[in-house]
Amino acid sequence: MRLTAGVDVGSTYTKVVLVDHAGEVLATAMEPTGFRLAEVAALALDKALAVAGLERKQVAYVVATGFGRHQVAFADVHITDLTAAARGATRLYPGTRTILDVGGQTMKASRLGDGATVRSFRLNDKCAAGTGAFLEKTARYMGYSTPEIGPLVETSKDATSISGVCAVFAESEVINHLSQGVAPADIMHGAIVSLVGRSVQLMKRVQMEKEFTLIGGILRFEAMARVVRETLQSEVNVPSPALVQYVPAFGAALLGQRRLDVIEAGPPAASEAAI
Amino acid sequence: MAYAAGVDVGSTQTKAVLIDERGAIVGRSLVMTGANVIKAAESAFAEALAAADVREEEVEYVVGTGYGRYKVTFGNTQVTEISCHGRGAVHMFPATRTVVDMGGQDTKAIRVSPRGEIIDFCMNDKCAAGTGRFLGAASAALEIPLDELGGTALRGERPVRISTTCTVFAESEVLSWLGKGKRVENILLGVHQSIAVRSAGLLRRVGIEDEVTFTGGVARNAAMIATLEQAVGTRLNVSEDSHYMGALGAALFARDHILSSRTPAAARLEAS
Amino acid sequence: MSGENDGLLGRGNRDGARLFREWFDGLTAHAEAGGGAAYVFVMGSLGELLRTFDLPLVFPEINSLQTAVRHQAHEYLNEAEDIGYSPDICGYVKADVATQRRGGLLPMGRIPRPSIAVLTNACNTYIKWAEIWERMYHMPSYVLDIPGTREAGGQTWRGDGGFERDRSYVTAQLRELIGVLEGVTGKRFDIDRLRETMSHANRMSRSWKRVLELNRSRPAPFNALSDGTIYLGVCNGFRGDERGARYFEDLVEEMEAKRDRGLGTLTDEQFRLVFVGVPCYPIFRRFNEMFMEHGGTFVHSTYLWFASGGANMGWEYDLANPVESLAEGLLVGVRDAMDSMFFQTQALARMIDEHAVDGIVFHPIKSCRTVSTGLADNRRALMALRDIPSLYIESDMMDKRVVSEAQLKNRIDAFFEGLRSRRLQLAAGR
Amino acid sequence: MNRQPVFPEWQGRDLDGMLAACQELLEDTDFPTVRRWREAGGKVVGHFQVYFPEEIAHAAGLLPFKVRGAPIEPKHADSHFGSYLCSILKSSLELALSGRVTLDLFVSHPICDAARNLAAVWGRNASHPCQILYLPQNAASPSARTYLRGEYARLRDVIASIAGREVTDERLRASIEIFNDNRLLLRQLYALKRETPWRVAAHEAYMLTAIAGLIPREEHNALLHAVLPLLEQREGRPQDRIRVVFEGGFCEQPPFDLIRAIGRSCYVVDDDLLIGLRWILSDVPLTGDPLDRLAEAYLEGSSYSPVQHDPRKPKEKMLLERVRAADARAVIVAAAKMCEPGLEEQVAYVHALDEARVPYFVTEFEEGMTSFDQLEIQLETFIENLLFAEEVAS
Repeated sequence: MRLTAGVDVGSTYTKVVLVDHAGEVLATAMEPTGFRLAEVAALALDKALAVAGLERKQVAYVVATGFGRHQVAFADVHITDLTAAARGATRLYPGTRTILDVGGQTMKASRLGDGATVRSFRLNDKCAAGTGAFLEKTARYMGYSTPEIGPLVETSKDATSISGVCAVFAESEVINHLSQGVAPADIMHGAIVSLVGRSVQLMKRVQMEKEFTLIGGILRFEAMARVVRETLQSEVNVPSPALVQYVPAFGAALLGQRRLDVIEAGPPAASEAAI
Repeated sequence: MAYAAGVDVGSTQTKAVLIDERGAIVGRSLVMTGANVIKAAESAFAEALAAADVREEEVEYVVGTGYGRYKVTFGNTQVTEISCHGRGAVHMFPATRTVVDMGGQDTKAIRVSPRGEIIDFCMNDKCAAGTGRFLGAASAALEIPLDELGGTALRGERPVRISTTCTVFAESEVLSWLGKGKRVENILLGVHQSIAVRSAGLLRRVGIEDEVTFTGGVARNAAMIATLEQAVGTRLNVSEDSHYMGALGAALFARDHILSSRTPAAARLEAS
Repeated sequence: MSGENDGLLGRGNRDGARLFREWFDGLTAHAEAGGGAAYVFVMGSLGELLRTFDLPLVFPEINSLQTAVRHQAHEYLNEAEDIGYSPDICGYVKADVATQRRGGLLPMGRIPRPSIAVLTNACNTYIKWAEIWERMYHMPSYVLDIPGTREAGGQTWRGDGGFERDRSYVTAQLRELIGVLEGVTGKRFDIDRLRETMSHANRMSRSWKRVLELNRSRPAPFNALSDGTIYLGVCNGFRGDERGARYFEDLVEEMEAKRDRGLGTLTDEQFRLVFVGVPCYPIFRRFNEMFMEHGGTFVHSTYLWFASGGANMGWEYDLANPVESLAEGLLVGVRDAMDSMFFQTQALARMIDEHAVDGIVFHPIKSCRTVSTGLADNRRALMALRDIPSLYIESDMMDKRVVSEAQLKNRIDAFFEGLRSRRLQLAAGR
Repeated sequence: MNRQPVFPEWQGRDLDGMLAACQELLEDTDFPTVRRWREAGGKVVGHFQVYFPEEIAHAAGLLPFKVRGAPIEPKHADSHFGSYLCSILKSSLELALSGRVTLDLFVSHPICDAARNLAAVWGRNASHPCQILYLPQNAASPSARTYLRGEYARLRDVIASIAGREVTDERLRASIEIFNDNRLLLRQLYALKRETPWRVAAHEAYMLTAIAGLIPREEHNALLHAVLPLLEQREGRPQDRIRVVFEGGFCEQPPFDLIRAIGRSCYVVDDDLLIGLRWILSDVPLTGDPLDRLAEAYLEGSSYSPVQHDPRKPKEKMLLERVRAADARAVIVAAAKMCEPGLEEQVAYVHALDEARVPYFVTEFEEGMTSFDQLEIQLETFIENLLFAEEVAS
């Protein structure tokens, strides 16, 4: 069995996916990133290996991605999570043309060309109002934990408008709504609508095309995908909750397999320098 | 003896201050605002009454201020926190001409007349970047209690340069600096400086005129005082009650009303 | 509004609304018939000249602000941002881009495509804007280059060497433009018609200047922010048109009547304010209410001055030699609007004195750097010159995403709290 | 003039030493060369981006200093401006207010709506005269040249009175000759960068160019005369890197480290960085009326930028021509944050590049930015996928 690992050192969580020669997922693991990037990557890898009952020496190739990709000392190569996500998403949904990745601290939209290549992409500015942090803040402010967001929104009748200019300013809006007796569910729903509004803007900036695939931690919340569907008036692909956060790591592992093919095929490709 | 009260409903904390006719503070209280703003205002007021051992009927006039000022349902009127901080600061430090108030989600620079009237003011507009909230994020990231941040920062010598403006993301930048092996005290010093520089910018907009009084919850942070003094290049007045300044100002406006309603001459002025 | 009404009161607003409707009905009809128009701007529209070629005038600035007043701006802005225009650039441009993509469709009707764009260098965004149309329609655009004042206090006038050099540059360009217009319209230039439109413009400028002066009376007959914006629309849309001239003569009559009867825009005028900048159109009515609630009324604004392309100066053309005089009028008027940043501080100080002003409201906006960039510094200078309370609030003229009513209200309330306690102090003679 | 050089540090050093000296000077936000010039009794004309007829200042014996901001905290300047403003406007005023540079005259041209306010804002806060030079925005008009010639004459007299020295046609011609040399040398530097990009890194070429705005042109010419041959003989072999054009550096400057970061992963074979220094494309004739020749060169023989309107030079077509001439594979379409002309032009650029099927990516920068994570992700993704696209194709 030829084993490769994809290590995605994200700003909030570090995720690892192990795949075999056939590109089948053998195991996944996640750790809070914290600030010891190198250590957490190793930790997450071992965790995944433990799940699969394997050992380090069995890993033939490691591809690092995510914002901490350069810190992963044991990686054979590193690529960006946009490139990796394109690989992972097209493997899951071959028709994918546009990817929206909403994480805790980032929002990325990319449009793909043939062969899962990223044609055009946009990152949001470093502003929490355009990321999952916006939802988590709003939830925490009303006394709900992140996992409770999903169930909460499901009970919402309709969305209250939240301006979403600044995640911190949103708090005083929330106060006002709450004190006017608005249900927390509707406020949460409103926060999601405002976040989706930003997402769709970003997707438009890359001239989005169908099919749409949504990934990232925030997509664990059904409501997020539902609101995107409503806004885009279109179906969207959302990987299973088990995988939705692992798509870049998965893509990285797949690229590892591809690299091994190339290497085993003999003379290195001209592009070795970069990948 | 009649009493005047001020209730300052902020985005995170709600404070109430009770003063007597001479303007002396007889009771104060601080509660978390939380979800139910009206209730927060009521309990803050009740706690202040209890602390002063004063009955509600003895309070002749109540002024609400802060973001939730219109939620002070038992209040007689509302005054913005801008006017209240100016008024409170001048009451505490009569020579005050400039006030910098650092609160949960905004920082205010206020220029006041010798009698505490607002001459000019400005606040951070677009987002909460560079406000006190920045410290909250840093404390969460480093798992250091808020009230220990200042002390730690003061031990720093080589401050890191904080590039993030978004308060929420300060957390991850702080972490990334740790990852790059920077020392906690230098990171925290950098955080304090970045806030100080932004606040000094606001102050320059209204024009810095001595004396400068620093109000708001953050004013209890020694490193914030030090970095801000450095950034504006002048000494800052800081009161033990800095975080009650808004409520105190409100109480003083309430007291004005009580007194003016007694002297007919002033009453005519009020009407004019 | 109180007092007996003989149809005179509020006539300016009624007629203004009517003229505006007529104007847009005309544009819509012309567009449906497939006709083209001249796209022009408020700082140097050249309406006097363009009318002589029977070109309908389209003011994209006015169209865009209308989408905001009618609470539809965000749809237009989004449409433009979707195709790559940054959230940080002028909202007027973006709303127009969306309008063009919608085949000229606006809440008020449909506008014709441009046969030509005529603009000045008074605003660089005009130039980038016209470049967008050039790419869309491959039609000619003419940038009439008007040199502004070179240095604070360095304004030149007829007879000065510098002024004459600039005037001959503008005159030469006007002659070129006339040639271009003959080419575009296939019409010969008729200097007598120009004399006629210029005489209309003269009557308008004369009256507009008078209207502005009449607001010195207390209470102020009109609100510079709400009513004033209606007057501005006519001032631009009907410059060089007989109806425009008559409108402003009627307006003088109305304002004189209100002055004589002591009728103000507010029944209880507490504070007289000056507005500096461009209005907050996304919440136009509410914005003004937040001041009126405190008895505050805007007796003047810099907007009424620079957005009228210099008509406020009351400068009158010499009909004996129209082209030269038109050039001089442009140079004087556009320059006055364009480089007002050089003397705005002194101009505001004058307004304060002449209009007995209690407070100044500075409203810099995201969309317009031309007007907003210097306001903070200008305010510092004014504070050093006059002891007068001022309010500095930032928002936008188009983009409601950066307009926070709660924030604005908080600041406005604090501003009036300051004004009131200041008045109490003065009354108490302290 | 036989005065002491204000920038002697590079002399007598090897190539790396020279480049190190240049970088030190470029990154020094106290502008030591300007200070030395003044200490030697010289006067300084600060001219704001983009183009300025430096020859006129030079002919009067003044130092033309290119005011192009700096990566500094706008401590004093910030309160003189509103939000929604690019960084270079604030940091440039900061240079004056903080005393980092002292000028005898400040000249700006209304390149954008924000910049048209500079003369007024500076004027209210500086003791020296602050002027506007209205370069024609109707460049195609036959009357523009006469007008501009007149403007140059006015400027000449203003400068002459500050210099206390007459600016004769002979002196102007002598200055034009020096600037012609300088423009030739810069063209050679860019040719080197285009033909053998492995011999001169993007950030090296940038600093060698940028220094022109900080020192007398005679000194800059001497520097380039010394450096260019050494660069041409430099060892090194071509690497498998993508040839890109960087567009968007005409006014506010990207951080030096950002240019370096780009250079690490691609060859920047052409750009519009500090285009004002390279605005005039060929020698200005030494015959005839020198001011008229300068005006002619500005209007008829010049490069392009988003802030000059000239129907004969549609920017997107000019960009495509730049890409073709430099044989570039891709374009980095950058703009400074809040830079209206730059952001507006991006739309037209992107449209034209899409049609011409030239790969590109769009980004924004700020002179003071310290973290390049965002940019590196974009850059790496861009390159990774260009290479994948190759594979897919093959």
